[in-house]
Amino acid sequence: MSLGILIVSHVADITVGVQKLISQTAAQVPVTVAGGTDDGGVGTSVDKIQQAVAANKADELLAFYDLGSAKMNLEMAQEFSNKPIYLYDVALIEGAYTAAALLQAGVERSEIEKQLRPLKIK
Amino acid sequence: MSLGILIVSHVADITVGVQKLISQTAAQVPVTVAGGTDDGGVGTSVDKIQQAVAANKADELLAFYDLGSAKMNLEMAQEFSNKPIYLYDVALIEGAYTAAALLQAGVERSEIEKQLRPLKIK
Amino acid sequence: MALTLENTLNWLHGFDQVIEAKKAYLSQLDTPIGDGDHGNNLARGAAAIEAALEKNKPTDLTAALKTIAMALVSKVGGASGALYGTAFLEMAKTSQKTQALPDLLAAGLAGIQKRGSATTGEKTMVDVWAPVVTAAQAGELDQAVVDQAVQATKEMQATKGRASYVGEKSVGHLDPGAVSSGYLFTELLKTGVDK
Amino acid sequence: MALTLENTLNWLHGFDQVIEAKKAYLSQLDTPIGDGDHGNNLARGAAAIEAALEKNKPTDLTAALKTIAMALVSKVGGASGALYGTAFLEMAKTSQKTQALPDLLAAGLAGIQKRGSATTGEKTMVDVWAPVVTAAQAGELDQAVVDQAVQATKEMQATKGRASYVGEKSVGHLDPGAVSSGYLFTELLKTGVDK
Ligand SMILES: Nc1ncnc2c1ncn2[C@@H]1O[C@H](COP(=O)(O)OP(=O)(O)O)[C@@H](O)[C@H]1O
Ligand SMILES: Nc1ncnc2c1ncn2[C@@H]1O[C@H](COP(=O)(O)OP(=O)(O)O)[C@@H](O)[C@H]1O
Ligand SMILES: [Mg+2]
Ligand SMILES: [Mg+2]
Ligand SMILES: [Mg+2]
Ligand SMILES: [Mg+2]
Repeated sequence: MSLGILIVSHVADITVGVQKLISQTAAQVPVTVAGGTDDGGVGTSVDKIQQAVAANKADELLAFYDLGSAKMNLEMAQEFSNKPIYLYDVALIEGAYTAAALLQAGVERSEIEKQLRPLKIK
Repeated sequence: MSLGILIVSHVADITVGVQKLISQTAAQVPVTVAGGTDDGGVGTSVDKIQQAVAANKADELLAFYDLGSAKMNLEMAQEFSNKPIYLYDVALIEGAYTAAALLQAGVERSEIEKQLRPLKIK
Repeated sequence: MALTLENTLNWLHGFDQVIEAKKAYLSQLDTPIGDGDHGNNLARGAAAIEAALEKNKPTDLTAALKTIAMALVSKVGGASGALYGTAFLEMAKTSQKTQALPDLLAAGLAGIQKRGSATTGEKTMVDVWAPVVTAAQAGELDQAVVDQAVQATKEMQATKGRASYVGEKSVGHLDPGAVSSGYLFTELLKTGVDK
Repeated sequence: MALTLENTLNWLHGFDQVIEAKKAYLSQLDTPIGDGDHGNNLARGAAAIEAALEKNKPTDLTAALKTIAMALVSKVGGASGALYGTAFLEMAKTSQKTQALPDLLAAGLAGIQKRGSATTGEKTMVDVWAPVVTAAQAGELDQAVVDQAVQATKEMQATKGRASYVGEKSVGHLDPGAVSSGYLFTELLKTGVDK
């Protein structure tokens, strides 16, 4: 069961940046992102999230988001998706970085979730 | 005593994105950013932080960062600076967004700090 | 009190027009307590609904509700897209069993609450949907119910959505999603479905 | 056991050369437990030190240490830049009162700990600096002290810096900042300052 990371933010630059931050530490972890609305504005897009889910090579995804409305759109994508998506109410950058570093080091999901618990802020 | 926001991240795209996210909600709040190293790589630069401090129109700054090494460089800039800089060990995106929304609504620093407390994860 | 393909199309055409007309006002309401985009978000959704209904020409109520839902989900981009979208998706599902308005609206409200986990008093669209459903179930839905529900959000303090970030400062402002939900139910009443 | 302008310049020229030579190895050490940039970071710093010493030509120890510190602070860009930079800044300050090596190294260590708040056993450069300072104060600093301190980081679990993110998985790897600090003290010993 391979694990990947999904980043959802209201702003495309944030997702691009988080992906850069992660890839330095976790070059082998599949990371896909959905940032901004379909027309490049600030917001989130279920379509973009679905594309990011499909584009991720992993079998299961650990998902991180910025604000509550991103979570709602993530949950819609989660319902439409066959791929298991685990959603974490943690700090976006710090949570995604933590998960990526642990995935790269070969740590299992249950252990990653333990490490994410102190980052829960939502 | 006018208050502004300073964003420091290892990646320039993250700072640009956070600024976009904030500016939508808090158009009047002075926000300046320092992202990446001087040559555009992943890292933080004391020089860039000092420039962002100087460029901020506010008298005092609330500062947010991503990872520990950004904090160290922020603290160096803080020591070199005359402008008071308050540093928060909170989730970067969520903390900066919260502070910006409250500043825009005219809320005072002491109250903002109270609202930031649950976002402390570092 | 039943939704039909015909009154639902009328209803949404009316809503889409009002949203287009009130776009700037809704975004303005969203400025002091949000990010100033609610009108623009919904206007994208309204245009998408019109385009989708024109393109797909649904031939039954369920198909119409589903088309509306998907247009909202794909094009709005804010919290309101997921919330209104889920409301119409749940109404579409329920419409396979019943066309009764109170049941359909109750399904919509349940969808909004599933998606956003807000209850009444949190200064959201739930504060309009909940009293509307209650009134519809009692056979007492009218414009006054809608207007009062919308106005009541003004004095509430937000504890959900973006307005919750400004805490006490949210008091004294109408909730934008409550106002747009008010338009939705005003247009519903104009179709005469309650008669 | 005193630093002088002359031995300090020799010391840093030696360090800068080793860093350039070991750049790839240091970044490789930083890969399993960090972000793989420690060698590149320090190589930028080493080049900046060489350029600054060439340009400013410091005429006393304090000026030399300060020039070195500022080059590290401005150009390294990672945790190690702030840490080594603060170490040399504190050494520069203390050099106004004394040139005694144990006191200067102790000031550097204090700077690192002020900046990074790590203590010994956290798998960082502190695990090299701390035993080196202790040995220098006892007049027992030699290559074996340095080498042992560096090697000891291998079995430690990181609780500070990026390596702390991988927790237990950090065990079994040398700490890159400990290794580069090992080079720093090896080059210091080569100047004969301990004789
Ligand atoms: N958790 C929630 N439950 C119910 N309604 C919500 C929730 N969060 C936000 N809303 C509604 O959504 C409206 C804002 O919509 P919009 O501005 O389009 O989205 P966004 O906040 O993402 O910019 C609010 O006025 C409120 O009525
Ligand atoms: N809080 C700290 N205290 C002391 N040393 C630290 C601390 N954080 C990191 N380090 C040291 O810095 C080294 C990493 O430096 P470098 O890779 O250049 O920075 P970064 O981690 O920002 O990429 C680590 O190997 C460790 O020795
Ligand atoms: Mg909005
Ligand atoms: Mg929005
Ligand atoms: Mg590194
Ligand atoms: Mg780095």
